[in-house]
Amino acid sequence: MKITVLYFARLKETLKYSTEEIDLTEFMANEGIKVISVLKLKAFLAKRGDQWGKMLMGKLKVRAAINHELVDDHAEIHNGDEVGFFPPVTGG
Amino acid sequence: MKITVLYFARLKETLKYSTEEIDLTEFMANEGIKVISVLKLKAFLAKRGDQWGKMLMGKLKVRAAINHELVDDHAEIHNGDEVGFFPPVTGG
Amino acid sequence: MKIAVQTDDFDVSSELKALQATRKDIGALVSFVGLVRDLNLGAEVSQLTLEHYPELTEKELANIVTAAQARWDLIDATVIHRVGTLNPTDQIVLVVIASAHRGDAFAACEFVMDYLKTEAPFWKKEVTADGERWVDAKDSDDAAKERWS
Amino acid sequence: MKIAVQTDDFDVSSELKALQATRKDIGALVSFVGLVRDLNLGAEVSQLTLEHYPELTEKELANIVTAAQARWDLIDATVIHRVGTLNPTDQIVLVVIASAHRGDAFAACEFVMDYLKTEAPFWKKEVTADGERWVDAKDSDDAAKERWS
Repeated sequence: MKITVLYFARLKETLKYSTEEIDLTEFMANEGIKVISVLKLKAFLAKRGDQWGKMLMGKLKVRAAINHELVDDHAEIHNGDEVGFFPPVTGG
Repeated sequence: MKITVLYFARLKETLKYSTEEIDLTEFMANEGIKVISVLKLKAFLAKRGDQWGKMLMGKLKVRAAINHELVDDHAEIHNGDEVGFFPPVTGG
Repeated sequence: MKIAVQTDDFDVSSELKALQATRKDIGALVSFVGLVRDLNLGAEVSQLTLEHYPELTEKELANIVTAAQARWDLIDATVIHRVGTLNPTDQIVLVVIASAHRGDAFAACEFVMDYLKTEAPFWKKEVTADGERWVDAKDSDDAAKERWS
Repeated sequence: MKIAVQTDDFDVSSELKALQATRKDIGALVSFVGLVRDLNLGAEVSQLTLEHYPELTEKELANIVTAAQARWDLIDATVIHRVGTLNPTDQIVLVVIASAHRGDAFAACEFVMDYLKTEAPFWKKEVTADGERWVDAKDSDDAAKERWS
């Protein structure tokens, strides 16, 4: 299962990624899961190291969108989805 | 005691007066009063006849201003004052 | 504070720019523009005449803005009210409140409109197919004002 | 409904006139204009950069306006939000609500701003004398949104 992940604002700057393609096939097989939630994807990314854990699983309330719809941590991600992660918004 | 009285909007149109000078000396002497309130002035004017009573003492909530300050019925009128009478406002 | 009663139309952008001209700490500008509607109480309105009590009007509008300034943290305000003959879609009134933050600006702008509607000496006369008629004051406007007391 | 995310500035009067162009039953136009302040959290701001999530932004803004339309009796609405580099006193955002009556327009305009502040994917980065910093979300904005639920 392949997805596209986008990072915005403080996340983009700290993680030094704005977008990436991720193949979750191996991770999901190892975990023995057929579906992956936003929270699970965050946990997967957090394992990459210090900044990743701090940014995605820390005190910053990271929000997510799947295919341009705001979702919560329980939302399921499907093959081909675009997942966006971003910090609390500060527009207006 | 002489005052100037102004009428606005529906009052002006119905009473066919926009402004008049009124000498209240005789009225006040007859009534035995030294000061005259807005309510007393309304009563004085209402005696002029049908439309006057209807407009000033009827169900239309007439408001008053003395020298360009909104006042209530108990406010005292003094020599030389400008008294304005008008119906509920409908601007904006 | 700018208070004006005039027959001329006004331009909202120009008024916003004038308010901003001297201040760099304005974060929020809330504006209300009142327009002549083509329909009132079921009748088509072809024209509107606005009468006022000249010496009292600007004074009363200033009193209302001063009351708003005492209640909220405001930077500046503009109130323009037109008088004379107006047609449907014409602008009647403009209230602009400038503040550092939006909460104060929204509350103050609505407060000024609610008081203007019930305290400022303007009167509307409509021309409809049935002839001319003075517009009656609305209980809902009194109720709107009462919310602030 | 007009929703736009753009780098260009906007003109409030033009937007009001565009909203009015096809309707004669609008009695109230309530507008909010957000400006860049020269001071934020005690530091002088010399510049601001606004980033957004392009595909999500306009969709989310439209969702917010649709929610307002479901809640109040509105005729039309315009939301314009700028992105890119802005300077103090620059206009950031415009929300205009057109309605027959002012109560609906005031409530809806404040509702849209409260949700825009907490739901629309925009992020501000300030340039101050100490360098660049991402602006933190404010609890007061969350509290403002909670009032509507």
